[in-house]
Amino acid sequence: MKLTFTAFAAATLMATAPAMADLVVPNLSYRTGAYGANGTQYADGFNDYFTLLNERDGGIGGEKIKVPECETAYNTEKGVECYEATKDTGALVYNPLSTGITYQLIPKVAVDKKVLYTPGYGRTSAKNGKVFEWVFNAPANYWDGASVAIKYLLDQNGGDLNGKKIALVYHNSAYGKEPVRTLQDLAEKHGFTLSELPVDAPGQEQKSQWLQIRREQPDYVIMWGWGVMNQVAIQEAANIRFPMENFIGIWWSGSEVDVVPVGAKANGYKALTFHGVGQDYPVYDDLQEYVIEPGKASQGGEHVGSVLYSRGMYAALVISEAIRKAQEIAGVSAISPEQLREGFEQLDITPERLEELGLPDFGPEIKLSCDNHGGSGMARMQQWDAEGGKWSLISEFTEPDQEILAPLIAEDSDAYAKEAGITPRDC
Amino acid sequence: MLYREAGDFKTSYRADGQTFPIRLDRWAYYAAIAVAFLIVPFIINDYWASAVFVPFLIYAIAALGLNILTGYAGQVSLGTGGFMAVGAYAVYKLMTAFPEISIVIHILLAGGITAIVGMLFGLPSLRIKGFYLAVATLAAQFFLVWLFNKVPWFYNYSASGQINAPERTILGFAVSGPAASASTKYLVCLVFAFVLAWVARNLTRGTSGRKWMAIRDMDIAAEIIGVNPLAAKLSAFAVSSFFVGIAGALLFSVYLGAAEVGEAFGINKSFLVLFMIIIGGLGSIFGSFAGAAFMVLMPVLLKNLLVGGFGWPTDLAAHIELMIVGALIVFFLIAEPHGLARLWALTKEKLRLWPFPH
Amino acid sequence: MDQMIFAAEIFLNGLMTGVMYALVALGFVLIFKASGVFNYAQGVLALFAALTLVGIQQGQVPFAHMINAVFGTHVEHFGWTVPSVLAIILTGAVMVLLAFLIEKLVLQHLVGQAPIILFMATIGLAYFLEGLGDVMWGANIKNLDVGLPQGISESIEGVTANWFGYGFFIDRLDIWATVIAALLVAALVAFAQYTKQGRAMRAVADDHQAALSVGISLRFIWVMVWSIAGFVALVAGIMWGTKSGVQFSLSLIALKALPVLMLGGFTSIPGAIVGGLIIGVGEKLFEFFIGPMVGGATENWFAYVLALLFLVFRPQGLFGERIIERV
Amino acid sequence: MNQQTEITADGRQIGGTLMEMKNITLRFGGVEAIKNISFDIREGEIRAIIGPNGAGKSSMLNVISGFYVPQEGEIWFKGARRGPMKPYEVARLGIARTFQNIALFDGMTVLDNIMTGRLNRMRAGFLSQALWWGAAEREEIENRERVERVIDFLEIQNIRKTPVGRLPYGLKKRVELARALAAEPQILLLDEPMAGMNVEEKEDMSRFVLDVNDEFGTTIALIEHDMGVVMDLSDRVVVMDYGRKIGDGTPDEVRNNQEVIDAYLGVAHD
Repeated sequence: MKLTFTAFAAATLMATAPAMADLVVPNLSYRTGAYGANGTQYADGFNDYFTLLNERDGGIGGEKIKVPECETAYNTEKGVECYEATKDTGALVYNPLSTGITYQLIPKVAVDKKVLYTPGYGRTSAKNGKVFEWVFNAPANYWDGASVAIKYLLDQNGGDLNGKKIALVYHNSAYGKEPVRTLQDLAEKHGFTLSELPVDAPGQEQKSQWLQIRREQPDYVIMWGWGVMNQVAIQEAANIRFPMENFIGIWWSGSEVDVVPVGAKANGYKALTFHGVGQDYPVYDDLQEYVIEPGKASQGGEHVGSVLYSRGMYAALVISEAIRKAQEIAGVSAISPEQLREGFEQLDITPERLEELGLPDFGPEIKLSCDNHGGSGMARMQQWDAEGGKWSLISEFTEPDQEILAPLIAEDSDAYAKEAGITPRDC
Repeated sequence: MLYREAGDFKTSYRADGQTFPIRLDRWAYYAAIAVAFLIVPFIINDYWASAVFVPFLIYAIAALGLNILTGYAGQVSLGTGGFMAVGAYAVYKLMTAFPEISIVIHILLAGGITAIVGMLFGLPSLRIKGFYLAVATLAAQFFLVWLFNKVPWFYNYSASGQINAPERTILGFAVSGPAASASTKYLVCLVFAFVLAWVARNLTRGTSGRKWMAIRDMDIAAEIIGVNPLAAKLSAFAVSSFFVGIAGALLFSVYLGAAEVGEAFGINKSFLVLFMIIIGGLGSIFGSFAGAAFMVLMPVLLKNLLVGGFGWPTDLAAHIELMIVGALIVFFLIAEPHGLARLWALTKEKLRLWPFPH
Repeated sequence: MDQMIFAAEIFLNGLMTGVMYALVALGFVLIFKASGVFNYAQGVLALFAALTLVGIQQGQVPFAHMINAVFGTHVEHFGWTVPSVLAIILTGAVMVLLAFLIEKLVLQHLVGQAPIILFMATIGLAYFLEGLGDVMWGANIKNLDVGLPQGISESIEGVTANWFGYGFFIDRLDIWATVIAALLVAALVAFAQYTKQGRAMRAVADDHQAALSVGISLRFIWVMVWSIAGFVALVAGIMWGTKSGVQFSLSLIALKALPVLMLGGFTSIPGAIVGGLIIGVGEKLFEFFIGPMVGGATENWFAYVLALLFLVFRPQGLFGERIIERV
Repeated sequence: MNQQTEITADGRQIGGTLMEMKNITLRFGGVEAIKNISFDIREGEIRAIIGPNGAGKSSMLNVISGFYVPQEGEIWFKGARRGPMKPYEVARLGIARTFQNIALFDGMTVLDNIMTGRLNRMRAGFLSQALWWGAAEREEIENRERVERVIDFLEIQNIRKTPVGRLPYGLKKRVELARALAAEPQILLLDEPMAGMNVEEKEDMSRFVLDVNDEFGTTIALIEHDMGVVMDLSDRVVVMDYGRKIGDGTPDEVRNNQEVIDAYLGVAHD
């Protein structure tokens, strides 16, 4: 009895290992737990794009892509388990969509030699490729986002934010604290006052924060939220009749699930984004034909075209382009993670290339190098149209204020290098 | 009649008081120790270490700690996550402040610091009992998490408030940081778990254990026969927190390598460890290990079975896993409220009589 | 002076928030009083009720996702929508059925076990229901709308603006929640006082053995109490779901109710209400006055620390029965 | 106050005053449970406190064992005044007791229950306990030997390793006595040791009580409302009624006290 159980346990534990072939891109997703609603859409987009490549092009460079999915529930321990379970199956690159899991994987990928791609989240200073050899966070990171948001506001105010009041409503966690330092530095530079309002997870009860905003009457509110916090904040903002056009969310606070529940009152709410929105791109025709129609869409294709779906798809696109580049450099189709890293470092997604891929003007140009793993950091603003039920882009891609960001990144990555005993490489 | 105690006579009180009075049990125990120390380290790989063995051993330490408090001393605590955070942040501060001192000392000190914090939050236990106390310990949980999140000194002023474990070595082998090998991590956790289990056994079979159990079973009678309730409860809180603190320190430094307090040491952790001791068996050292093994292994097994075996979508599998975990907890409580340890004891009782049950 | 006006506004909002907490706490008290079970699953019951309500309202096919995964079909919706009132009634029926099943499958088998074992069983139940809710209705965020108004009450704003020169913010949803909570409590009291079943329920709460000996069926009472708690959970689910959408995090409101219980006592309905109000007002005022000095986000722990300090001086809670120690 | 040492008819030695209660008054809210009572307990004697239900006997015992603190009066023990003390401090003075409604530790074995009686004699430090090395192990074995003597004495060898929860009532009472004896107390307080027993069990228990007193010379104070048993057992008897002391003396003296007769007859006819 005991023996059979042990045998059974061993058998099921081992059942995960797929055959070593193909290009393996694990999808560490979360479809359950407090952030499951958000994670589901992202994971669908990520899966579907690779399915499209497999179905339409027969993979990349003739190699099929395999996307084993592993549920992390946004939990760091499950994230580690997923990573360990998949890393020996030929996995090339990880995209866990969780800042917490990213922090855990950063030291591990350096030892295991896997690529970690964290577009728009994770550790900001990983932009410094000299220290973080295996981590890429192009096209934009949190500090880029904070800076672009302020630049947008500068634009709106004729280049002067002196004496303005800006409130930051943030998720009281590692993720939410990311922009604080950058915004403080920017406040000093541009002369606005910043008030910081942390919201504890999950963030269903934000009355205190919004009553404070109502009292203090800031000119603008910037939000770093995730999950239920977003929609409660937008609801409360509507309740106190805070002008929606003065309310700006980071890209993780700007999807349909955040605004739809609030209804018409959410009209005019703005959020950053680093990619296009909607389904007006040629790639969606292919998706329809090769993925959705034949019933191969992840989870029935319920979320196709949503903001988070697009973002997952975009992440898959960047990875597939890096794979293509790596194949080109290495001259082989079955590349290794080391070769993929090379591919990432020499990645150059031009506007022309995006057009070829059926996504014209979808993202900024991504040109990476040995020391720049974060790209240009460009982002743009989108605005919610409640009546039409869609987001529309209202600004061009804007570059962040590197003058402020560069020293911060240097400082933080140096601190990490010292802590972890890494000697930054020469580029 | 393979398993029996007949003919196994004890000739001294020392022999009668030993941990495994039945010879066969003793042998099984020695065999398990030998396998754990001499065989597993050589065959373990990263996946087995990270997915199964290391978390199992660390949670077993935490479960031992909580079992001392809840199972032996009868004080229900829902603050385990918060106390683990104390251990994690203490070891982080010590590791970064005194890099030249051995990490073993840091981990032990982290346990000591947690013991002090635990005693502090244990003070109300003199006045508050039962569920009120359980809910009161949530105050510790939420307050400690908030504290570590809010005060930048605890995370060395890093931008995001994450803490990262730098590389530290024991006898030249890396035990924390990315370079640590699976077998080193496993062995470090195993040694801690083994020694602490032995300490827990010693404490619970002697004077302290009797005081705790007396308080648990009838606190008023215990006081009248001479047990100082405050001292007994506080010592239970201290020892329990020491264990839990070490578990937290190991979880952060050896297992996770990076942690964020709200995520890694949230209220779910408190519940997880509580489940372990209830399913394993309250007031049982073996139960702490059994419960930890059950709660660590089961989700991994279910996930591999449902996703890997049946090919179901991961979200469906995760939801069904929740249902199965919930149903199993209810089932265990109905079938055997005293947990796996009692189930195991009953099986042995039956074996003892086998094949002549009458 | 401004500070005082702001504090008054916060005080009022705290009261309203307190009502929302009390709504959740009420479900705990009902079950604890009648069966001695500390029902940790109360928060998940609220989530489950809200999910079911939305599912019925929008004509979702239950278990659609699982059916699709197993049979490769694409069913999602029945293609109809159900009016709110009918949907609420149907959900109520589901909650009664759930209460019956819980009694039949769980509680019945745990009669006479220690309170901690029963508590653990409800944690297991919470996990199960959480998974079941997701499998049945899907894990995406749902919009709950049964026609409750939301947003600032302009009349109150206008009146206070005239009085103080500063218009108070009161959410209309909160006003409605207060009214509904008051009605709910009145209905519960009336039920307990004036109906045969209600009196039987109180008898069981006072003394199990005595109630049994006069021929009250304990099982019936348990099903009834869990049904009522399910109904209270539905009301709480509607309120919180309207506020923040129906999704996983809804179940975490249980954590907000626990300090209310500590303060008010596990056995007292007025305690739950007064406790809720004290916690609501306390945490808001603390965040307002002390929060800025310590970096904010104090609300998660303040309620617990307040309840803890309170208990040290009055271990049985506000309205709990006095504990007399005997040998 | 110090009496001369006496030798009783059956050859036991009774010494001077061990404990003295002076003008004890205990109130619960407005109710006076004990009204101005004084009496003494002499070394080596069996002292009984009797009285009808609600007379305040149990309250008296609780005052002696420190569970209740009287509002007025003094308690003298071994010639020194006992200040206000926690129950566990009283236990450490050498006062052990049993309980009317058995208060054993249900989750522990008989052996462990009796071992708790010796907790106050354990001196091993925490580290020694944790490592089970030196004092801790030595103490454990020494105390185990003493406990085994009590086990032999009370004839409960065969249930040593049984969890107390599974025992029948009579045996539980005996285990409780064993736990109190294991403490080797100066005064042993017995709270209705015969309550709920049949005649045979009562005889057994009476024998044990006498043997304890005889063999170990332990001073015993017991409460009982069964007059017959008490009169046979005890050397001196205090009679209480409605919180007052209505009689004090040898069983014969008490038996002939008119007030006592009235109280008992009165209760009998209530």
